Amino acid sequence: MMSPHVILRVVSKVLIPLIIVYGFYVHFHGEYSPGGGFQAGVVLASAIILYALIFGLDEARKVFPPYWARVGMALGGFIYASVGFVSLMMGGKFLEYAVLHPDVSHGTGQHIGIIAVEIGVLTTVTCVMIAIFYAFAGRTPEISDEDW
Amino acid sequence: MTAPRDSKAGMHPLARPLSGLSSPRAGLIALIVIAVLVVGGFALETVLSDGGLSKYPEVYGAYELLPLAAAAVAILLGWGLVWLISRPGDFYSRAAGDVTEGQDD
Amino acid sequence: MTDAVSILNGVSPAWFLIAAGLLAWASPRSELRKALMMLGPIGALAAWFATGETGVYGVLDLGPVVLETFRLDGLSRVWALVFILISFINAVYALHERNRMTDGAALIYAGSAVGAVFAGDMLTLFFFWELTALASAPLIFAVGTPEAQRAGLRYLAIQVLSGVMLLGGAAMWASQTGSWAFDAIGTGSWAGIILMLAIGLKAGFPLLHMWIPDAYPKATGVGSVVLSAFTTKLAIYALARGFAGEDALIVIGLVMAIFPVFYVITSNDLRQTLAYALINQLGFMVVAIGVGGHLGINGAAANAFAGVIYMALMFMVLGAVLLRTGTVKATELGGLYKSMPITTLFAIIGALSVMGAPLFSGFVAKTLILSAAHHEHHDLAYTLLVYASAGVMEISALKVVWFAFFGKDRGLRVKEAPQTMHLGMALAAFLCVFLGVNYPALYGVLPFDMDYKPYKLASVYGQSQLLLGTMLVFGLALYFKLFPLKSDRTILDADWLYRRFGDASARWGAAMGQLLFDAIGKVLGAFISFVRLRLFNLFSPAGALSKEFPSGMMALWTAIMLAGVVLVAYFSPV
Amino acid sequence: MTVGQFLPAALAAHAPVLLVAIPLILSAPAAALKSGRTAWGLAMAGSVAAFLFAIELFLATRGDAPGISYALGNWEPPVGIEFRVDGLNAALLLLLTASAVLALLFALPSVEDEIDKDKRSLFYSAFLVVFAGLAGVATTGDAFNLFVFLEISSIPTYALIAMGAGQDRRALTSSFNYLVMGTIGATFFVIGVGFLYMATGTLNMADLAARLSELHGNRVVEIGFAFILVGLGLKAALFPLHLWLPGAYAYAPSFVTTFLAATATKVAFYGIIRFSFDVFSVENGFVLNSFTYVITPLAIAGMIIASAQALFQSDVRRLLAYSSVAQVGYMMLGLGIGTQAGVAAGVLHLINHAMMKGALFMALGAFAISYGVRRIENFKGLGQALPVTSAAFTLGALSLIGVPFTVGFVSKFYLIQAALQKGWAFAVVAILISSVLAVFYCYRVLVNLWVAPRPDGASRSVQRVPYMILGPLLVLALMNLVFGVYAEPIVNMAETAAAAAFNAGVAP
Repeated sequence: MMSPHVILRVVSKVLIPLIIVYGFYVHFHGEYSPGGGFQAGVVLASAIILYALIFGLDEARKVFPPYWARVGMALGGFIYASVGFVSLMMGGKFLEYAVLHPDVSHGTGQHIGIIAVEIGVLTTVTCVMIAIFYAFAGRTPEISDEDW
Repeated sequence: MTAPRDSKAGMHPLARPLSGLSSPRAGLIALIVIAVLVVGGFALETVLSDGGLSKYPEVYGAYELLPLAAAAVAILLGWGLVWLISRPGDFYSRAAGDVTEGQDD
Repeated sequence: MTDAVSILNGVSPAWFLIAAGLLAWASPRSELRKALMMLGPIGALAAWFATGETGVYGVLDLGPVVLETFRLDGLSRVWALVFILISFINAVYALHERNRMTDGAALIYAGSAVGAVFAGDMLTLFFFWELTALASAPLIFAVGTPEAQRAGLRYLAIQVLSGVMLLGGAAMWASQTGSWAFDAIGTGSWAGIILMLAIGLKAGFPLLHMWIPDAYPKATGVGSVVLSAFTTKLAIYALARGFAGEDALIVIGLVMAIFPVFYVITSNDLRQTLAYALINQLGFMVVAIGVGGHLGINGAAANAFAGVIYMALMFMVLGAVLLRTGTVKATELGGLYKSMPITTLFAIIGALSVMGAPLFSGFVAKTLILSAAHHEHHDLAYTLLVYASAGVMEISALKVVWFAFFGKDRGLRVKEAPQTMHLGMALAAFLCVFLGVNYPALYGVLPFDMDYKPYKLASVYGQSQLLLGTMLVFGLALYFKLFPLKSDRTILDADWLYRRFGDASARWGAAMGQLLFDAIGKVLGAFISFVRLRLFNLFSPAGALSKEFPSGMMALWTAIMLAGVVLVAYFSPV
Repeated sequence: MTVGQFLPAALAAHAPVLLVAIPLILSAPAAALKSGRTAWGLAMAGSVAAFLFAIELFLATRGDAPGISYALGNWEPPVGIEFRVDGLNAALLLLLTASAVLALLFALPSVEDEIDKDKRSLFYSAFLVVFAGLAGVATTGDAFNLFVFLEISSIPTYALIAMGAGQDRRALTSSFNYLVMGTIGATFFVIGVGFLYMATGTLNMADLAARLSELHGNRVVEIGFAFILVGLGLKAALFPLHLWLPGAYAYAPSFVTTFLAATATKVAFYGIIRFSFDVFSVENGFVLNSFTYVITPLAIAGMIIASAQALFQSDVRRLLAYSSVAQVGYMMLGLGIGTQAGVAAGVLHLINHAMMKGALFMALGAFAISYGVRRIENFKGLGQALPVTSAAFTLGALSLIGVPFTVGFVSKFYLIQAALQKGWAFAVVAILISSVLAVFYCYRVLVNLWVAPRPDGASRSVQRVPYMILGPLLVLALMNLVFGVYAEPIVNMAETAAAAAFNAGVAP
């Protein structure tokens, strides 16, 4: 099924890569300025959601299968917790980022740790947003559109 | 004999010799015997009261008359009681039941 | 004492009975169960004999409390002995029955009664006290009718309530005195009063007695035999232990001895008649305990001992009648002597014991109490007891014998009771006569030594007059058809209080509570919906969220509780 | 950590955090898996690991040993988030993890019976998150972090309850109700924490305790306390804030009910103890008065009213759910007494209640698997058909009543003692009344189970009770008996816990 809104399709095709790039921009700023995994995750998810709105849910599901969302949700949490375990294994305490890199004076370990953790957050938030969207959008309406 | 015709049928062998016991006459005879015993005993005690028959002299009233009075009063009061507090046999079961099966709320 | 037996020295007889009961529950074959039912009491009896020395055995240290599970002394020996004896007799009597539930229950019931008697502290007592309740209930439930189910539940409720009160009282007592030991308590404290009420509930104190005539007639034929034997006598033991010489007990006992007279006369169910007679017997014992002293306690013990046996005999007789005819209603029975002459003989022996005819066990036991009352100069009590024994005991006994076995022949031609039942009844009947004739045997096991001769001319003579006089009145009443007996009537008793009034008021209370709850909810709900109405215009369709209950109610309660805490906190001192 | 170190030191040093983190991280692969059995394996692994850590922690905090503090990310408290374990929460953690392990054994057959195939791995994943969240609540020493963990545990709980919809659609509304109310509770809690932060400027519990002891007559603190108490009270199903509980317990999958009944309200209850007696202190008039004049009457009302409500239920799970509300009343009464003995009795009952309700709900699960029955009248004659399960149920019920030689008796005994020490005879009366009611509602079930004959034409057993259920069920049932006779370990546990709560367990 092809949507008749040509302008929308063209514009969104231009916008979606930008949104994704902006999402990553927000994400990598999260470490020292407003931003971070939460916000970036929502932005990233909005790219997929926009795609789904314009090209239809089925197309979107081909681009980003629902199963990915489920795995991604889990993966994000896993990444987050893994950072904690990695720092444990490197001799620190749970989630002690300082041990992740020997350069303590510049706090390199802290940077690495935060970014790694934020990646986990990003993954989860993105996938959760998409999963929620799929769940709502995939629901068969109780009243069909014709009956309104 | 006014007893039912089949009164002997089905009786336990040991009870056969006693089959007359249920006739009204036997009851009357027993009653008379008991009455004689009671009256006789009362008379005997009155005559021999100094002979140590009276059990507890300091207890009021005639000891041997107590049961008569007590039982008679009790039985007669029983009528009042029946009138007062007896109810049809299904009195309790007519109520909604003692254990309420609760509804699932 | 042989060596084989002396191993058992210090082992509580209760465990034999309880173990046998548990095994009986577990064993699928009825032969095995019957054997267990005989072996349990025999083992218990052996243990009873083996432990010759009085003292405390079976001490269980549980940390905060020390449990004395086997305290053997003069008082506990008597009760334990008669409990063991009757459980054996019951085992013989019940040989014909095939019911796993009641077989095991009867044994455990007996065992827990023995255990309770031997309990040296109140926690052990409580444990066995509740166990008697739980183990005896199946004897009523086993009948299987809905009516029996309900009666069983009521019975259980009362019994458990008694146990709970006992525990509560014991806890208070322990916190006051620092000891859980079960010795003389007295009514000097609230704890004592609660304990007495707890015991009184099982002993059938006036107004607390209603479960006895309610439950006993509804048990199985065999069940009512054991029911009549243990629970109430156990309570008498507890009273004798804790409240000997308590004056209030004399009054209570007298009421118990006298008021059943009307019920004995009017009740149509013969087992109910016996249940009321039982209350009267208990009244005698309670009076004896209230009188106190060696003679009084001995009198209570002797009465309990003899009473267990002859009441059990009477219930056995009616159990046999119930088995063969299917009913024990006075108005449906009559002339049974023709088909059950042997049972009739036992019934007469039992009745003579109940009446207290000389040469029967009732006589040697009852004269002790009368003597005690007389000796302690409770003249009014004495007179009333004489009255009660005329009015209640004798009428009940006469009534059972007359209406079931003589009286109007209803043409019931049934088989004589099974041989095993006869054997059980014969054992009990033998004891009734044996203890009556050979009274030193009975007096020998009593708690206190005494030199008492029951067979004095005056006593025998007086008692005979009492008997004959009552018989005369009974006969006259029958002859002139003055006996107030009606078929198919329910005689109200104090159980009306909870079966009708209590039930109704509970329903009423529940309904009112619901109304109140609803009313509060409505008033508050009205306020909320007022606010919501305003909000509704802003946030339309409420949809799924509009369901107010229980979330809304809950939010409300949360707010109320918050307000409560805040208020309390606000007015609290810093 | 001188006492009883049985894990390697490298692991033991991180026990508090690993206890929470391992189930949490395992939940991720569990969710991604397709096979329910593998997910179950992960859940089991996580629970067993947590159980081992809990034992370690418990041994390490026995007696007079000081609490263990763990600075997350090596940010020192009070700035950083601190995990802190002392006698109070070590006992709770042990209970929680042991319940999880036992319940999980039961889960495998039960979940296969009740949950759709494609949802099982998500189910176990959600369970792991709940478990980690509850463990986190019990471990954390930071007030705000406690809120976070509370929500972590709550949100998957709603999902778990809703999964009962396959059996009974009412699970959905129950879950939704719980969601609404649980959120209210959590919100109240976080508002309270906010007030405390406003007054003290710290979120670390130990630090809060220290600063609060200097703030007298501060109204903000009092309001904060009120909010926290009500919020946690709601989570703990304190009467009358229990309305979410019966539905949630009755319609959730059997396993969820078993696990939640043994743990969820307990953790909230722990929160109340922690905040009321440790962060605040009963020396504060408003704390003591709140307990005396608000909590105690509500506890007593709950004990009696909820028991009475249980009496009239025809669904056995609902019956037990109401009974749980009543039991929460007992625990709260222990707190309401406000003495160390009272708190010990409350904690004791908390532990014991987990044992009895665990056994009872598990037995119900077994009945449900074999016969698919839940209503009382369907229990007729099941005692003959399933003797072992019925016997376990009976043990649990006897314990619930408080028959001597069961744990139920032990805790009621201590509760009565504590009440008498305080001179509260009315509390004793209430306990006894509630016990009598318990006798009634238990007996209603037991009579049907054992005495009533199996009706003709009743459904035949669908399947035998699997050993996976019988095993943990018997363990739980026998624990009721064993600890009823040999009560010392659990009594010690409770007394240590109460001592920790009273003697400033979190204070540095």
